[in-house]
Amino acid sequence: MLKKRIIACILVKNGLAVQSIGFEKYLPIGSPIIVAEYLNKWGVDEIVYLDIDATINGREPNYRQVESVAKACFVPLSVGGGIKSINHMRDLTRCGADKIIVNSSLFEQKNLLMDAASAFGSQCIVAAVDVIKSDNSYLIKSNSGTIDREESLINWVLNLEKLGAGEIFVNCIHKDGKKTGFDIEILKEISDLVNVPVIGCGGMGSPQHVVDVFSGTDISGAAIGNYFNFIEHAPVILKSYLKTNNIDTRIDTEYDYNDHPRNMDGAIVKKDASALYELTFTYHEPEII
Amino acid sequence: MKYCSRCMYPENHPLNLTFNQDGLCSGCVVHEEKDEIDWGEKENDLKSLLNSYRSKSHGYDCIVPVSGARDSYFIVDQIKNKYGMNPLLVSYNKHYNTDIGIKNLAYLRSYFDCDFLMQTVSPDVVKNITRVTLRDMGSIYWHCIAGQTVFPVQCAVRYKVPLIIWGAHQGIDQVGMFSHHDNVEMTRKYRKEHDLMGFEAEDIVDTILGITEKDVQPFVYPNDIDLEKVGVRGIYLNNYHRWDSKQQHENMIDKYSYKSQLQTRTFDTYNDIDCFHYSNLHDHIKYIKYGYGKITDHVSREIRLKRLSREEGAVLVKRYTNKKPEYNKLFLDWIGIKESGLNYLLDKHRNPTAWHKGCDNEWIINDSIINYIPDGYSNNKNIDFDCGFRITEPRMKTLNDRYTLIGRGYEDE
Amino acid sequence: MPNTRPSIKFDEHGVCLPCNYAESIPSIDWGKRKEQLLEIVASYQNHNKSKNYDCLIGVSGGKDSTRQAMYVKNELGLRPLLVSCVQPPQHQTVLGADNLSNLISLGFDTISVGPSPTVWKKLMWEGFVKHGNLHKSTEMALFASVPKVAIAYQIPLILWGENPTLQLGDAHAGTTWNGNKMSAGNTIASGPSSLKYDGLMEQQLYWYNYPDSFEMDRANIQLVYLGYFWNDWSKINNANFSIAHGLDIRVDSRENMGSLEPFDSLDDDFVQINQMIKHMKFGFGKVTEEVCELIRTNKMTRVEGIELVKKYDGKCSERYILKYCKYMGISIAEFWAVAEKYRNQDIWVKDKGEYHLKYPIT
Amino acid sequence: MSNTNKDKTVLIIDYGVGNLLSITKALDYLGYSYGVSNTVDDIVRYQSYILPGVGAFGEAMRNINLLGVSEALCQEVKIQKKPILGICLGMQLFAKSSTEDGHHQGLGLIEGSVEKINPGPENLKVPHVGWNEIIYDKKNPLFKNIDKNSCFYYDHSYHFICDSGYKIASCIYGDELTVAINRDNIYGFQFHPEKSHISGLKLLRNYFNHIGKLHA
Repeated sequence: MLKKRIIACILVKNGLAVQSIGFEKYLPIGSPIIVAEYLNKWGVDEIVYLDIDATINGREPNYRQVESVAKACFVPLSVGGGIKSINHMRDLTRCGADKIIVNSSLFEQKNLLMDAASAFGSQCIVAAVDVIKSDNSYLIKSNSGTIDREESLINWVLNLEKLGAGEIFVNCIHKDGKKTGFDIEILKEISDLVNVPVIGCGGMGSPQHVVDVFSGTDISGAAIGNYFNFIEHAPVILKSYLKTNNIDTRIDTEYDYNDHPRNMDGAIVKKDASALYELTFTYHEPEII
Repeated sequence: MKYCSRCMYPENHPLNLTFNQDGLCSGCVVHEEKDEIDWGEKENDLKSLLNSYRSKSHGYDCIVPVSGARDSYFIVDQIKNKYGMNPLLVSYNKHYNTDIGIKNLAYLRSYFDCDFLMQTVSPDVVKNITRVTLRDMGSIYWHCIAGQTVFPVQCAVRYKVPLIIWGAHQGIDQVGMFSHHDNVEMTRKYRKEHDLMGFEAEDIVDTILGITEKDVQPFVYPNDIDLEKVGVRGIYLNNYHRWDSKQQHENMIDKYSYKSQLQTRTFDTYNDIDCFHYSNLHDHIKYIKYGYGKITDHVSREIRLKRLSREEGAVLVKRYTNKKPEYNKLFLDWIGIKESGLNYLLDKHRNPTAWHKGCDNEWIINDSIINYIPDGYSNNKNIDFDCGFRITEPRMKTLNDRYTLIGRGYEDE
Repeated sequence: MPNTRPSIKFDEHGVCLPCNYAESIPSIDWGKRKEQLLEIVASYQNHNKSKNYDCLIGVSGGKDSTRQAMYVKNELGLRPLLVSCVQPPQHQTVLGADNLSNLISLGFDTISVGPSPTVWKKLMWEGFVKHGNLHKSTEMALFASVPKVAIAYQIPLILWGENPTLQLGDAHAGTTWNGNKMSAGNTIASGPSSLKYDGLMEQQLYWYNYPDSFEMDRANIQLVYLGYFWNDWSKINNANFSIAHGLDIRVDSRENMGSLEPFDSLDDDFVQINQMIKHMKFGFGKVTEEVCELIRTNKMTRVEGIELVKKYDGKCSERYILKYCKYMGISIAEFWAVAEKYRNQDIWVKDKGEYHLKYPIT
Repeated sequence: MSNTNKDKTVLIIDYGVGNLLSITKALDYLGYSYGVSNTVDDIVRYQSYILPGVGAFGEAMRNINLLGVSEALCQEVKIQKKPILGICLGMQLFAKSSTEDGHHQGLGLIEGSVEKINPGPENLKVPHVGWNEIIYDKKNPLFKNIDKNSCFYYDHSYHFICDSGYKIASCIYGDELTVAINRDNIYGFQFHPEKSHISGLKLLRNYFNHIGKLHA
C-alpha cells in the first residue's frame, strides 16, 4: 500500500527558517539547515523548502543553502521559491533538490511547466498554488500572497495537470498558522478533480487535524510547517497518532510512541508508574547503520 | 544596522529577529500577546497538564532545574506551593559560583524543602572543554549552558520522571521565535542551535587539547529512544504565566529573602548574580561578538514591559555597554590563560555584522544604538533610570570573592 | 572492645573478629588480591551501560573517601562517578563542603544528593527520640543513595572503603570483599519505616529506602569493599594521605570532640553527640574504638589505651550540643531529657550528681 | 578524488541527468569513497558502478550515447562481471526498450521493457510518488535487518517488466510492480534508497557488503 505522506515545510525568509502566520506575520525559527537535520532525524517523509521572499525580492534561489539543506536530509527534498527558468531548476537539481516546486512564475511564463516536465520528467515537477478563501469563494494569489490572480482556481489546477505537473501543492493562505485544521472542502475538491497526487498545506494545529484531512479527502500528503518546530519528535508523535486512527504512514524511526497514553488532543501524557519503573532495567542503544 | 522601532535590539541578534512593516521586531510583536492573552485560561491549561503528570503513589511529579538565581525561587514556588507538585530539583554546578549564588541556592533548598541533585563535573575536564569552546566558539559559557540544559534531561531519563519544568523560553521572551499560543516545548534541536551555538558535546571531542568521548559524556543529550521510552517533555512556564522577571524576583525577595546584588554591566540586580562572569566577562564577550551586551537585553525587556522609554533605554545602554568587566582575573587564573591569549582567541569570533578593522588593524564597531540617542538625553546625568531594581541587605558583610565549587551556603545566626 | 557493642562476636579465646583479622594481615598475598579485584571490576563491565564511568564510589569528601577515590583513579586506573549524600545546608559543616570541594578538584565527576531538609530533620529527631541515635536516618540515606544512583545510571559496580565488620566488629557483612549484604547491616536493614515517623509519605523517603535485593539483582548491582584488597588501609594512613591532598580538618581539643584525632566525620558536627550517647548506652564511645585499632596494630599498649579512654571517651563539647539544639529548635533541657533516657542504668551509677561507669575497663 | 585506490571505490556515472548529490552524500554518510565521472578510462579503471537517474528515458539514453560510454560499460559489466547498481531511471535503462514518449532502446543488460504504470480500475494517481511497502525474499542478504513492513521512496510513472527470475522485490500499486532486480552482477532498484531514510541507508550498506563479499 502506498502510504500517506507527512511532509514538512521549511519556510525560508531572508535565509532564515520562519514560522508563517497568514502570509503576513513571520517569526524567526533559525537555520534551515538545522531544521532539516532534525526533520530528517524525526522521520518526516519529505521535506519542502520554500524560499518565500526570493520572488518578491527578485532573487534567484539560494543554491548554497539548498545544497546544505540537501546534505542534511535522506528523504526527498522539494525546493521552491524564485525559480524562473529551466536553468534555475537544473542548478537546484545539482544542489540536491529531488523535486522542483514552481508557482508564481507559471503565471508569467506559460510554457515553463511543460518545458520543465519534458526536461526533468513530470515526477520531478510540483506545481504549487496559493489559495485564499474569501466570501465563500476561493481565489488565487501569487508572489507570497502579494498579487491577486484572476484565474479560476479549478481551471488553473486542471491546467497545471495538463501541462505536466507531477504533483499539485495547495497552500491555503486563510489557514496558514491558524492551527484550526486543514481546509478539507477545497482539498477534497481539488484532489477529486485531478489525477496527480495532491499535497494539502495550511492549518495543522493538532494531530487530529491530520486525521481529519486524510479521512475527509483523497490527498496524498499533508504538509506541515510551524507545528513541527514546537515539540520534540513532533512528526513521530503525529505518525503514531495517525496509526491509532488507522491512517497508514511510514514509520522508520527506532522510536515510535506507540505505547504511550495520550490526551484528547493526541498529545502524549505520562505512562503509568509500573511501566516507567520497568524501564529502569532496560537499555536502548541506537542502531548504527 | 537595523534596529527595532520599539526595543533596542539590532538585527544581528544571535537568536535571529524578523521585522514587520512597521519596523517592529518579532520579539516586540510576540511580547504584545502578554497583554492580550487570557492568562486564566492559560493557567487552566497548565493545571490540567500538571495533573496528568502527578504521581499517584511514589516518585516525583516533575523535575525543576534550579540555580542560585534566574527565577529559580519563583518557579519552585509556583510548582511546589501553588500547584502542589512534588518536584525533584536538579542543578548543574557551573564552577564560576559567587557566594551569593551558593547562598541563594542553599536557602532555596531550605525554604522549598525538596529533594535535590547536583552534578559537578571534574574541574580539569571543565577547564579543558572551556579551552576548546573558547577557541572554537569564543565562549567561556558553553559548558554551563550545555550542563544546565542537559543534566535535567539526563535526570528525567535516569529517574523516569518525564516532565521537566523550565522558566522562560529565551526564544519567545527575547526574539519572539514562537508565540505563547504555540506552547512550545524543549527540543534537542533548539538546544543545539541556540543554546550550544551549533556545537553538541560530541562535536567538541578534540585530539589537540585532549578531550575524549568519555570527558564529554556529562554534556551528551540522552538518545531519542530513551527520550521516547520515558516520554520526556520539557515545558516552559512563560507559556502559561505572564512572565515578568523583575516582579517575580521582587515577590521572592519579599516572601523568601531572595538576595540581589549590584552588577557591573547592567542595572538588573536579580538575574545571573550567581555567576562571577555571566554579566561580566561572558557579557563582554557578547559585545565583542555582536556589538551589544546584556544591557541591551535588559533595556529591551523593560521597554516592552513599559517601565522604560526608548530614550531612557538608550542612555542606559550607553552607560553600561562599555563598562569594564570585573573578575576577569579569576577566570584567567582558573583556566590558566593569559589576558593576551584570551583576547587573541576572542578576536577570532568578532562578527563581521558588528565589527571591522581600521587602518591600524584596530577593531571598530560598525554601528551601535548609542549613535541614535536624541540630543539632550545623553548628557543628562541627573536622570536615573534604574527601573527600581532593589538591592537587598546581604546576609553577611563580606562576600567571598573566589569561586566556590561546593559551599555550605547557610549562615548560622 | 566490650560485649555491649551490638552484633559483636568473640571467639573461644575472647578475641573479637577484627582483632583476629588484624593478626592475619601479614600472611595475606596482597598482589594476588589486587589481581582478584581487577578481575571483579572487569567482570562487571558488561553490565555497565555507562559510556564513561567504570564504577561508583560513595563519598563524603573526608579522609577515607578521598583516599579511596584517588586509589580507584590512580592505582586501579578507573574512572569513577562519585556520589555524595549531602546534609541539608543548615546541618552541613563548612569543613564538609570544603573537603568535598577539594576531593572533586582532585579530578572527579560527582553527583550530590540532597534529600529534603525538613524530612531529614524530622527523621533525625525520630531517630534521636525513639532510638537515641541521631544518625539512624542519615546513615540510611548515605547508604541507600549510592545504589539508587547506580541503578539509575546502570553502573553495577559500587566500591566502598572498609568492610564495617572488619574494622568495627559488626558481624553482618561477612569477611569477604562482597558487600551485597550491606543492607543487612543493623541500621539500614530496618529501613525508614522502623523510625515510625508520622505524617511522612512514601514519596518523601525516596533517598532513604535501600533498594531491595530483588531490585539489586535485576540491576546486577555489586558492592565491593576495597579494604579487603588493600594492605595499608587504615584510618591514620588514609588521614595522612588525604591531608597531604588538601583535606581540611577540625581544630578542636580531644576533650571537646570525644575523639583522639581531628579527622573523623568532618562533614557532621553531630557525630560527637552520637558518640556521647553511645557511650551512655553501652559504656564505650569513639575513643574506645580508636584505641582498639591502635592496640591491634601494635601502635599502643593496652595500658596507654585505657588511660585515653578514661580521659576522653564519651566527651562532647557543649558547643556541638547547642548547635544541635538550635538546628532542631529545642532547648538544652529538652535535649538532655531525651538523651538521659538512653543512659543504661545497668552500667552507670550516679555519684555526687555525676554518672560513673560501674565497670570501667581495666 | 585521488587516483590511488580507485579499484576499491565505486564510480557514479554522471551522464547529465539527475541528482548526484543525493547519492554522494549517502555514500559519504556510510563512509564509502567514490568517483564521479563519465569517461571510458574511468569506467575501465573502476571495479563497480552506480547508474543513477532521474528524468526521461529518451533523454537519458541520448546522453549516454553522446558520451560514448555505453559500449565500455556493457563490456565491463557483461564480460568483466563488475557489479553495477541502477537506481530508478538508472535501473530502467538496463532494459532493452522503453515506451516513454515513443520508443527508445535501452542498454539491454536485462531482458525486459519499461512501460507506463496502469492506473487500473482504482484510477490510481500516476506518477507513483511516495513511500510504499516492499515485498522481498527474507533470505536475500540485500534485505538483512530490514523489517518486512519497511517502506522505500518512489517517484516514477514507468515501471520495469521482466522475467520473474530477475525480480528480487516488488510492491503493490494497483498491479504488483517489479521494484528491485538482479541478474548476476547487475542490480537495480526502482525506488530511491538514497532517499529512503534509515531503510534506504541500511539497504545500501547491505548492497556494498554483499558485492564486497562476492568480489573479494
